Amino acid sequence: MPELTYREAVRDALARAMRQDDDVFIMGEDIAEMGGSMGVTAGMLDEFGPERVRNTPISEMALAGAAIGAAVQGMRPVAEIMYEDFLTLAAEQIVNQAAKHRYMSGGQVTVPVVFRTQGGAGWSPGAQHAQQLEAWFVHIPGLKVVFASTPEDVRGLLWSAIYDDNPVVFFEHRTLYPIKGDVPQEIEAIPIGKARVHREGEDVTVIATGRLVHESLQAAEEAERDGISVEVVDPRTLQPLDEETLVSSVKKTNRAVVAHEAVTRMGFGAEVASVLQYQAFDWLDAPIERVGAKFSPLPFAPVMEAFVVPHAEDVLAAVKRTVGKA
Amino acid sequence: MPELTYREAVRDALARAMRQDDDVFIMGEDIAEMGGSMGVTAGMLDEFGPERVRNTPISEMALAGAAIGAAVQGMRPVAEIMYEDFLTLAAEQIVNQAAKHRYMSGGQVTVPVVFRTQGGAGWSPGAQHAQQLEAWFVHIPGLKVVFASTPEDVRGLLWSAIYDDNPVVFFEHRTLYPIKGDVPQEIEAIPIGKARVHREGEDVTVIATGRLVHESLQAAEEAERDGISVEVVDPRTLQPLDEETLVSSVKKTNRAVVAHEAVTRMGFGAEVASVLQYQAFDWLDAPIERVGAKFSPLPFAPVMEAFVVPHAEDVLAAVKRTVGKA
Amino acid sequence: MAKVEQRASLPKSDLHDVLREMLLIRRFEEKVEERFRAGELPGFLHVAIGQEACAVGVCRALEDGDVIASTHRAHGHTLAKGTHPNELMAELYGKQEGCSHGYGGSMHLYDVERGNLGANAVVGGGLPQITGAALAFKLRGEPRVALAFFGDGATNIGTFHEALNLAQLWRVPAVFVLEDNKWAESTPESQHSPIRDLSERAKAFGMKTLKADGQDVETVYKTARKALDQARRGDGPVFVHLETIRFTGHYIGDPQVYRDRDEVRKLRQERDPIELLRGKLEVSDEDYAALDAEVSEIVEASVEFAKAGTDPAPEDALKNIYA
Amino acid sequence: MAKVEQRASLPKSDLHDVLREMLLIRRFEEKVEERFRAGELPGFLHVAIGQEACAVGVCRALEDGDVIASTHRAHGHTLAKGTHPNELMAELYGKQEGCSHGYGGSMHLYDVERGNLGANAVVGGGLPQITGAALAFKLRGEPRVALAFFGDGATNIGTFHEALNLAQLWRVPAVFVLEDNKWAESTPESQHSPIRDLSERAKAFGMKTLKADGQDVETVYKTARKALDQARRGDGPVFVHLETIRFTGHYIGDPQVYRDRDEVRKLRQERDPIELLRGKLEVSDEDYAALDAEVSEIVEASVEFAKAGTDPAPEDALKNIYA
Ligand SMILES: Cc1ncc(C[n+]2csc(CCOP(=O)(O)OP(=O)(O)O)c2C)c(N)n1
Ligand SMILES: Cc1ncc(C[n+]2csc(CCOP(=O)(O)OP(=O)(O)O)c2C)c(N)n1
Ligand SMILES: [Mg+2]
Ligand SMILES: [Mg+2]
Repeated sequence: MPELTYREAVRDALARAMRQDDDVFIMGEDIAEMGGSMGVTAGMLDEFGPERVRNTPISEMALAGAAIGAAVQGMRPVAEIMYEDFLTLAAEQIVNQAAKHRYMSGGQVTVPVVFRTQGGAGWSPGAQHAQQLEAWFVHIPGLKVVFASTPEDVRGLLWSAIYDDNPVVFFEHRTLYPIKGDVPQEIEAIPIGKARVHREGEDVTVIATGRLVHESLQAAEEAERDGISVEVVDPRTLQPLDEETLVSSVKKTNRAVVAHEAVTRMGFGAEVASVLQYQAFDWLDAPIERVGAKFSPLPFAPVMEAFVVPHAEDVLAAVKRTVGKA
Repeated sequence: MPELTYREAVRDALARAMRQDDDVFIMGEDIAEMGGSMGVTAGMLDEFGPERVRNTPISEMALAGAAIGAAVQGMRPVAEIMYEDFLTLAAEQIVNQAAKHRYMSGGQVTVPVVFRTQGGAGWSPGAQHAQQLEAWFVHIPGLKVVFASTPEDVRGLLWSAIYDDNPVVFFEHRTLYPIKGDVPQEIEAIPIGKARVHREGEDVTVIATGRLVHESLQAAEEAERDGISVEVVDPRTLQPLDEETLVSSVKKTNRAVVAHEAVTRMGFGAEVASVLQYQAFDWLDAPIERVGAKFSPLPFAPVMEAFVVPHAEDVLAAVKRTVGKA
Repeated sequence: MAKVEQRASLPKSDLHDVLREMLLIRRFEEKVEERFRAGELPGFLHVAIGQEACAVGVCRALEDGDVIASTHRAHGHTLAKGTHPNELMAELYGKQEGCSHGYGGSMHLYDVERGNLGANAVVGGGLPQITGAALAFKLRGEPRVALAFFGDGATNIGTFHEALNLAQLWRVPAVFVLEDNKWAESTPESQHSPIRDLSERAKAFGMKTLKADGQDVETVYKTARKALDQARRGDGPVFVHLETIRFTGHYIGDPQVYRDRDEVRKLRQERDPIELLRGKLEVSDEDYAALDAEVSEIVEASVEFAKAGTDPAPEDALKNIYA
Repeated sequence: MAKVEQRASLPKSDLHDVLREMLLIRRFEEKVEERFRAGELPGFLHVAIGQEACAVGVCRALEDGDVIASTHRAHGHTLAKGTHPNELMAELYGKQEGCSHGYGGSMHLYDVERGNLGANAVVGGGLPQITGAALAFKLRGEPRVALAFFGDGATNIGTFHEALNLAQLWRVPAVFVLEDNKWAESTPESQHSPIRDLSERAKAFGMKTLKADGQDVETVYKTARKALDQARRGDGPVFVHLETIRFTGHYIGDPQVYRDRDEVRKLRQERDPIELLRGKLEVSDEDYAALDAEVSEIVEASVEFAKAGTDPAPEDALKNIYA
């Protein structure tokens, strides 16, 4: 099993798909010579040339729209939106166009496009460069939404996203790019719609996404020292959501914490908590805890930034509250 | 007490503010001669002239941004986004700019702008002209979000929104424009952040917004015939949210239904349900029900459209489920 | 609505066909107005009465394999691109037999088999996708062109500028057709654009522009042909600026309080694209009446077809969301 | 950084002041690079080394009451608009004494008292707000101008086009200053724009455009003055196209694999705005060294000031969200 960083894993999925399939190409701002602002596509220009590794002008709307248009013609474009914050500029095309073409046409149109994007706090980028907006897209029927947290997952899920016949909004987290992990020699598609149980436990289920998966695993270890057994589940795909895995875990542990970096209010955790309280009502021994960013834009100063976004200790505190050990 | 339609009530708030205050002006597509696509601003051009009733080109981004820029200079613009679906085109300015200027400047900037918009199904506009996107804006710290359901509320809340020193996204519902209701002779500000209890009841609390307030009131009457006493509460402002009123109602009734026209998944009801299960956990006798649109873009054909969005009967069914009479 | 052979201008025989097609669109639109007023049609409807020459002239110039994106004012484009009136009318009635199977409606007419990628209810929404479709053709070396229709109002939205910039930068085989009817809903061009010649907006990207009288279907055809030829040859996208006239309100039911009625009446008398072609072809009153009867019958039949169509089942709403 | 009197060109005494200001910005930026590399500065930093004449020439031409919106490359604009280096450096260190009190950082520098409405980390994000600020001035009859800085890359985004269109349509007192350094991050102008003269994009809205060598601060000043005068007079907005050079990477740490190093070296030697002015003013080596020492001390002091500043309390993060 080779070891790849999360960054390399993304690149590997892109490159393999492009090698095997002429219909796949990538486009985005500064993805060519520069390899993208996060270095994800570094080197790909050399292998695939400028027609298939397309630098675009700064025009998120048109680049998203052009990807959609090419997808409708049977290509499988992967468009990169440099920061999630700029999804706000492409939202019209993603939400009103990509998500709805198939439906509005009564099934005539297929839109196999992927919108890759990334964000995340932890490096003081300020309020316009690190929002976590995945919840917006979960609200839009017609889209699939993926948020992977490990090299293996990000590779296998991106592969699935590229070959999915639907528009997929694919979230990466900036602070995860350097993390390493084993991946299978041959690429394996990871099905969209399957959660991953990272750690089994008996007392509390923590459902976490993105960076918070790692924070939650750390919190779980710390909790164990206090005699609390924590199960950590990463839904990986937020839409469709593997409700079954989440609910059955909670039915086992009777307690749940939902954790993400996005603002708690109206964040993805709200949806998960709502599903759980509904489907596992009689099994719940404590209120479902939500861990997310405090209700604030992201501040610049590191001490304030660290205060706003959640960390392992916040997950741990929530875990303890659910078992009454706070 | 004069009687006004919801449409007239909106117009009345705008006109009164413009009469008393030179800083208030309105802008938007076709709001002048045409009076807006919903006739809300009809006649205002005559009274206030084209400088203060400004037709704009079709450029949602710039019109939102220009309103923000004027607001920072101390004006109180009310910008109309013709359909909520087009908020996707102005999202960058509303979310990254209006919501964050004050914060990013460390308190130097004030942005007293209102973005009025409307949407809603029930007349077969198709998938790009009736989305309900209020949940997106509830997720964004720095914004206030209002969704009024009656003539009195819409007038008093718009008044408050205009005089609020923060950016407010103000949702109206297309099918409510013709409904009539009494309003006070003199305009009274309705505080942003206060829910309204429309109907008291003992067995179930229905928390509803927009059109669903009316559907819920109807459902409540029908439930009463079956001996179920329903309390109907309209949060009216989604951000800030009057958690206290909602929670104390549910602590009294021990059951809750949350109802809105937006897609259920990741809709505003998810946030309300999450808050309720957390704060009223020990009081809940049944899972919190969510009533919203099914997970689908809005179809054109009336029979399908009616199937997708919720009606009184859906609220009633949810109410009955909570009391075990389904 | 048979496809003509490829040539730079239309022979007279084809022009008769063109007249018939324009008249069909006119009668179709009038019928739509009538049925809407009768309360039979749900939704939000925009007819293109007065703009028939744009739709027909441009679509005639397309080749098989070319694709179009349309707008909220889409009936004419849809018919001109080959969708049968029955399927279009059925869509407006929300029937399964409709060209979007009842999911789309007037503002979302699709007919992918015939190269109609869809009408778009978001102004400017289709443009970047046309750039993208053209990119796909270019990447695959296919001799196809992607063409977008849009109005003067659409030239104000950022999407328009971004899409044109990208198309020109990448020199993709796209054609951008501006149907300049001088109004965006109730807003006259003088209130939405600081310049009087909207072609300037394409020139700002270095795009080749062609201008034509949108009421003269022959000119429209020739201009579109030229544009399509250049794009197909690989010489980059072309902007086609058609000056045209909206004879009716923005939407059906629009009281048009903002517009001078006499002026509209005059324009209708002098600049009706159908009358202009009829005059040019010297069609006798008798022949014209016969033609009119023929197309009117087709339109009437489309209403019958639509009304006899199948309503979707409510639960069908949950189909076609994902592939 | 005292404000000069209003006139069409700068007297020699002022030019010495201008030289000092440009050098201060240069040394400030170099210090920022150094402190970033030393790991002292959080976040994402873009310096404007090579573009000093644009910031200084334009801001000198502004009058009290005029406002600006800046970009991600904001340090020069901010200093030139009058923010003290201490306050700017303190912001980069995330201190309460910073011009945004530690909430903003390098890409969100505000100094509203001095008319700086904020740097913007979203390309094009500030432009429509400048249109709006200018609209407010116009509605209130105030003789003020609102001015936006932005780069060549920004001319591709829809926001730019919409904002200019609106400004021209409404003839508001706005000035749009393009700092055309021919690069958007790693993307050369030839890869992001199909045309070579970006002024065309403003002309497409009928906007008056003025072009100037952005390395020559006198010319920049004169051009900006002219633009501001026209806007202030009520003759509508002006587009100022400054050709300039980014001497460094896009961001601090950018390895610039995409750029020819020799060419950059040559440009630096021949087209340094500071050297050009120094030559023109015939400043002796001695005087220059003294000037350099003076500004370097100010910059050094700003670092001391910043380091001695107050870290916000973590909970301060929850302030300033709502008014
Ligand atoms: C982005 C967006 N904004 C506003 C609207 C509402 N709207 C529909 S059509 C229209 C006018 C369009 O004018 P134009 O592009 O000239 O086309 P025409 O109606 O004249 O055919 C407007 C404002 C819309 N559909 N999309
Ligand atoms: C909307 C948006 N897209 C992408 C980015 C990432 N980005 C930051 S600066 C930049 C290049 C800007 O180029 P230009 O406008 O020429 O300014 P310069 O950096 O040359 O000063 C890009 C792509 C952004 N900040 N905002
Ligand atoms: Mg028009
Ligand atoms: Mg640049």
